[in-house]
Amino acid sequence: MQNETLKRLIKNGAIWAFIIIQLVFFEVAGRWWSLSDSAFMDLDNMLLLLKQSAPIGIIAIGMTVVMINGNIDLSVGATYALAGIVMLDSMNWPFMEAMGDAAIPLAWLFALFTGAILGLINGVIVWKTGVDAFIVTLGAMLGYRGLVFMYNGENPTYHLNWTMVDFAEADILGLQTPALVFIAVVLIVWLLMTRTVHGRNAYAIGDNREAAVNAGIRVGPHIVVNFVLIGFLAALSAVAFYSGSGSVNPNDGMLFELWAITAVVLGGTKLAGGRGSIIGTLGGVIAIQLLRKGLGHIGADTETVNLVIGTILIAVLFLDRQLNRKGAEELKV
Amino acid sequence: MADQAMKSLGSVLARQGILVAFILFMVSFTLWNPRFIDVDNVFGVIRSSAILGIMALGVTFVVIGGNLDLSVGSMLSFSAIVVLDLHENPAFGPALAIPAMFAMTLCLGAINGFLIGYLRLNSLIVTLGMLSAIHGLTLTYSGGQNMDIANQNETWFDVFGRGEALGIPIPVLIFLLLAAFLGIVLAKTPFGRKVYAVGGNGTAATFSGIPRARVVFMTYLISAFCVATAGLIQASRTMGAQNTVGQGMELEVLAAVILGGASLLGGSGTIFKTVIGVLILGFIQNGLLLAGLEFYVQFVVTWIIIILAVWLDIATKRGKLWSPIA
Amino acid sequence: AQTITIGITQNNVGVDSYQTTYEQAFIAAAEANPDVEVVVLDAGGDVARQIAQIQDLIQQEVDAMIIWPTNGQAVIPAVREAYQAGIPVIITNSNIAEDGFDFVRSFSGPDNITQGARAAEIMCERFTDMGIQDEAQIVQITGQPGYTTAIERAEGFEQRLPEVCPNVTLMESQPGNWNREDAQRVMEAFLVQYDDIDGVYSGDDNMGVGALNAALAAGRAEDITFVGATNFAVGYDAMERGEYWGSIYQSPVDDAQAALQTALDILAGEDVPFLNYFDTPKITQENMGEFDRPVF
Amino acid sequence: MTDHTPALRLKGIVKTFPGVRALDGVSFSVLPGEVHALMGENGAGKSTLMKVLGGIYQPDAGKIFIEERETEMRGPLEAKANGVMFIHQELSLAEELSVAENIYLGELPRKSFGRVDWATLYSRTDAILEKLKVGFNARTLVGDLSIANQQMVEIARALTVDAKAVIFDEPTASLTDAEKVVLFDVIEGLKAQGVGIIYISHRMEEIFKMTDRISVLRDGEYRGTLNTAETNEDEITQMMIGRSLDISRNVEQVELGPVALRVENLSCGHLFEDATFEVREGEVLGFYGLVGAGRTEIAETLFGLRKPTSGQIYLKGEAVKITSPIDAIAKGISLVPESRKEQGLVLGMNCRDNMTLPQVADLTAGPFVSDGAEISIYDQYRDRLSIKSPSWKTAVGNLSGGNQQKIVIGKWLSMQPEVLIVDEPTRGIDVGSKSEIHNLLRGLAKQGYAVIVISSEMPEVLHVSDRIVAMYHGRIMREFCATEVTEDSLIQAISGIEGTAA
Ligand SMILES: Nc1ncnc2c1ncn2[C@@H]1O[C@H](COP(=O)(O)OP(=O)(O)OP(=O)(O)O)[C@@H](O)[C@H]1O
Ligand SMILES: Nc1ncnc2c1ncn2[C@@H]1O[C@H](COP(=O)(O)OP(=O)(O)OP(=O)(O)O)[C@@H](O)[C@H]1O
Ligand SMILES: O[C@@H]1[C@@H](O)[C@H](O)OC[C@H]1O
Ligand SMILES: [Mg+2]
Ligand SMILES: [Mg+2]
Repeated sequence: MQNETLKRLIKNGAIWAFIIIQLVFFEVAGRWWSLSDSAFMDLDNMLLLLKQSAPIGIIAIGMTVVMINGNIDLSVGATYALAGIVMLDSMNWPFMEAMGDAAIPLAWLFALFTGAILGLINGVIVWKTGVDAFIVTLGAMLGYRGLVFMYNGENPTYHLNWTMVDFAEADILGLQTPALVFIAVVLIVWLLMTRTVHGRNAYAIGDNREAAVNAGIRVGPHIVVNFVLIGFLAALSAVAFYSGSGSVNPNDGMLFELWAITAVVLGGTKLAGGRGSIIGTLGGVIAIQLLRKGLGHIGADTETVNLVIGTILIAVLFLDRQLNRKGAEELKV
Repeated sequence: MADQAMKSLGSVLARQGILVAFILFMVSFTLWNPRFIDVDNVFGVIRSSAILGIMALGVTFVVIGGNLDLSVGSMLSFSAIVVLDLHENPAFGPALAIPAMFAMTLCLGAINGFLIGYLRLNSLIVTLGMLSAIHGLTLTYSGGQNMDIANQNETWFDVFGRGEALGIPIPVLIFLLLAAFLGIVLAKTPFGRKVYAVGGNGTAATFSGIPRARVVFMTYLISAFCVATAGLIQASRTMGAQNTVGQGMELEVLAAVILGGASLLGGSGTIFKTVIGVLILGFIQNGLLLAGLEFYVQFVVTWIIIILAVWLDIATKRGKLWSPIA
Repeated sequence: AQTITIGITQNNVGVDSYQTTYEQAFIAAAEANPDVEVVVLDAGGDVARQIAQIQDLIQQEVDAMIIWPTNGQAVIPAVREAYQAGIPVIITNSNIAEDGFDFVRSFSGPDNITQGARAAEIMCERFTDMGIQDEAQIVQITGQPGYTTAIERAEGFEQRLPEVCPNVTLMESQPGNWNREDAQRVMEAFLVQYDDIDGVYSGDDNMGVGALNAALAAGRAEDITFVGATNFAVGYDAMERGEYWGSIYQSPVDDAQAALQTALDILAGEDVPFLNYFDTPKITQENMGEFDRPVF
Repeated sequence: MTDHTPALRLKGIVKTFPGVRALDGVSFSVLPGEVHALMGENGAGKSTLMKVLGGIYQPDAGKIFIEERETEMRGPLEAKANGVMFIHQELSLAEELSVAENIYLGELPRKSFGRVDWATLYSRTDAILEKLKVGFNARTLVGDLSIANQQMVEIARALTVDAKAVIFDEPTASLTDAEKVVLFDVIEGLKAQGVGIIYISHRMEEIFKMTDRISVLRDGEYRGTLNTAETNEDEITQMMIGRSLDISRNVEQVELGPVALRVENLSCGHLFEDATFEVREGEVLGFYGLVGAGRTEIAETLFGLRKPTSGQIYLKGEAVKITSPIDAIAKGISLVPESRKEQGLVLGMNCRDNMTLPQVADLTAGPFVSDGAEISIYDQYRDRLSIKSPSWKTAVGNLSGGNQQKIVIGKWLSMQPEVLIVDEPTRGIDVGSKSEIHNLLRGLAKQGYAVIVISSEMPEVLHVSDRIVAMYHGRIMREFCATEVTEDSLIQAISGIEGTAA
């Protein structure tokens, strides 16, 4: 048992090793290159890191579930934007305005509901038509983005409410609301995936769909639930973020899907499904955010940032492979 | 006899749901706006789809081989920027700029192929990493500046994007010829067979003495070659380029390939179907634009058409409308 | 003197040469001043990333902060944080929404509404010269949807046009995303759709040249008046060839230098106007001799 | 068998696939406490029938009765709820999950909030595993188990519910004798509880040992039911394939040629060590051992799939290094791999293309693959191996298990190798084809090929080999001459009881 745990740790260790290397590197390099006197590995800075990781992080957690399940969701960026729009726009509705600040939680609910519905639509299409989730959500990525634009033309949707901003910037022990939401999501979904029947079935379906069908798991509804979950989480991410920013650009969230998937895969989740871990994804998300932050800290310019991020993604993958090698006796296939 | 023909036509169509979807779609748009089927417009659409289409041809090989290539968009920017820059460089000129650009783009393809084929790294992440890295490379190369051809009237470089032969736009010609050539390679040669085998079951392919790594490597070279060709047309069509010309095209290209019916799991798909996928996307975009719809309405309609088309395709294959998943 | 550190988070470097040239000019201007150190960050067009960068700059305790907003509203709360941390904030190139004015010391950049209005005037004058001011039909290609500059230019243009040329019809607008290829594709469809197009207004010259390319290919460029904004070198060259009519002259170098200077003035305690516009004159085939070829 | 209400009765079941009438009005019944064999050639429709019964396929026509109550099986869960348990022919497991989760897949015990009740799950599972006397526990990941142990996990599912009927679809295909003994105990146990059992197998000795009655399918049609005690192999074979078989050992002595392959002190880490053996032209060398003994690894090394850590390989007396399958094929070695699904076939590809895959580069006319050349190879081996497939265009994945195996064999035979290695060549193959394949292997030897047969079936090794190498724990324990070996000495050698290496 002990041994197994250790083995798993090493297997998923690449991402954490990489995080530590980054921390050390940016701390040391920062002293040479950075213009600011503040240390990189400062506690406040690390807490900030968690907050900054939240928008993609919360979505990546949902993506982990969907990917373990053997599917994928490319529409999360658009869902995120649409949920944000519903949240902010709803606060301009007359009856909501009349409610004053009491409208805030209601606006959040509207947003979350929107996300869940969009997820539901994807899920039901995947289930009922049997069209691959990749295509369904690739289509939805466009379609939902179209809905985003339909809402307000090419203009941003705007509602600045300082109570809401203050709530978003409130903190417990230095952790601001988005960071707290992120941590809570990680915890809950981790419990879901490791402790519940639904979570275990998600692995089974992703690993061997036929076996799951044969065992009598109702695969269709199960998949739908996970799409609703990721839609909900994309909306939750929007709630956490837009409460603190107050305006949605119709292009917001573009490329979020790719970054979320990157974080998930870096965290050790198999693209084909059946394997993956929430904690690994947490590592993947932190690693990416850390990289951006660190490169900014040492003053790298745009082209370097792009070059380095690209190279590092590949390097982590390589490292991961080396750690998981079986040695010389391995079958050469 | 005619009966026989109808019957076999019927059975062909039953297997080609995507083709049926395409035809249905073309007919309904023409009814809406007859200009849609205007010869000029049709060539116009194919011409502007040619860039995406040529990229999709290469990606078809990659996808059938069981991998993804998300780097094609940023590789396109790279090749367009490079060929324009070299064109302006007196030491090169157009005649040398083109082969030099092809060589450089193929190097990028070789990096993809090496990492994914030989080192067996996950193609999604590798090519996503390459997407970012190549963008950085392009920016470094160009210093972030747009590249433009200064003396546009003194070069024959515009022939690739704007020229015509036999009344057919050159990009269309290149697209169709390349599609025919690669279609034959894929369907008729031993190499093509190997791509299917490697994508269908890599282990079994290895056990059958197929050099899996080399085959995968080759698919990325083909993809890069197609991107270079597309980049050439792109650069020539606009006679200049921004560093972001190809940005975002990766997913569009993939959509065309998948829409055509290639499976992301590898092992299935054909060039012909990819061409259909490309044309569907191109004509949707054009048709909706002609219909005068706001671009965002186009998005929504594209979503619906993509799903209906693929659904029709698989429903005809399985002989049932609804999926059998419980 | 003590060195001062100024942080900037730029909109999206590398998206076109305007932004790149801006960045280079900004760095060059800072290097020319021995007392100034700069931290240059690029938001890559992503609002969330820009907000994170603003927070990072606060964390790094820069002396002043310059922001080229990806969204002029969404950054307001982050700007407030900077304000609360006692860091003076300067907005550059495209302004933030009024709600944020309290937290900002100054805006430095072009007046995009005026730019749009001027483009309308250029277009109208040209039509009047040609004698088609009462029947001309035009189309518009706008910048990146949602981006303040794009919206403001379209707004200025659409407001001003009916004032000066009430009978010109704007038939349709489609976005070209600041992208030449996209604009070219949009224009190709316009050309099929409309048999009579007299003018095209594009949110910048990059897109304008894309539209021109499409018209050239269709053999209809001669009949069309092309007006753009942000006179890029391609636009200038096309004007020189007589294919492109006019644009708005806007230098990223001026833009960058003005932003840095504004920041320095504020830190030096000088009085700085809140709206610090630099001039962006009209440029057409007629007066282009007065302007240098743009470097970007 | 006092109770004469059948546990299960099928009536007029019809099921068609595109181009195939897989079941054509099949009816038969199973009594409680009876082990009922279902037999038929590869592709006769056995698995399909069972999938109908298990709720996985919906029949086009026909009825199912459980204890004489008409029951519709709309899904696997419904089948389970009606007391029908199904142990699949092809492993149907999630490798990333634990043994316990796999055994209770679809019905994990729950606590509040949908949580898994791990304590119950593990204790129930361990209780079942105890009965099966396996060497792993409830928490082991299925992916870490050998194929044989994975099969045991499948079998364990039969014990999770109070079933009225249990279906075993070729459960022994990848089990060794020791595990078979356990399986048979399990079946006896179920039988004693009055469960009706359907048992599918191509192995006659098991059929006669285990079953009470035998029903035979042929080309999707029901051919009749026999009492096991009152019939014999020949009669069943007649019913299955319409003719009798000559299954006497083909001991005809051939003139052995020179040594084709010689292996000296070959090792690959601890997978196998110090292997020394040779095989001559015209000879069949059998490799016998328990699963995990390292036979497959030797074969893989000879085929260039593993890098030996020491030792030497000689082909026709010449020292060679084999670096890849391509290299091996070029040197005249062919390997029919152990796992047809993972290693042998591209399931989505058609039959012909699968068969010609290793030589596709040579079957060309100009730069193109020659359709004619491919089809002629396919036709030739389809006939030779009596492969049943609607057409060469059929995807291999739609063939029955046995016919898939034949495609793999055809693929490597058509390479006309000098050294042919076959690893578990007749796994899941019907008696008729099995004897054809045995004859084929003998025939190849006669033509001067050197053949190595790896098998976990003692009758098979005894039947086809000239010499037999016994392996235990990665080492070659002894070498026997096939005509002189006794079953006892073989069993001792592969169990490590006899410690002397040959
Ligand atoms: N999903 C499917 N699609 C098309 N044809 C199928 C499918 N499944 C089975 N068949 C066909 O149905 C027939 C019966 O196959 P089945 O698997 O039931 O045979 P079997 O008796 O179990 O054979 P074996 O002994 O080889 O396992 C075969 O001809 C097979 O090719
Ligand atoms: N006792 C063991 N110790 C270590 N590894 C084992 C042991 N038994 C099996 N394995 C590993 O598990 C895998 C299981 O493979 P499998 O059950 O097919 O056995 P095998 O080696 O192919 O058997 P054989 O050579 O007898 O066919 C083997 O590749 C081997 O590496
Ligand atoms: O081209 C654009 C320019 O006109 C505007 O001022 O800033 C953003 C640029 O992309
Ligand atoms: Mg079967
Ligand atoms: Mg074996």
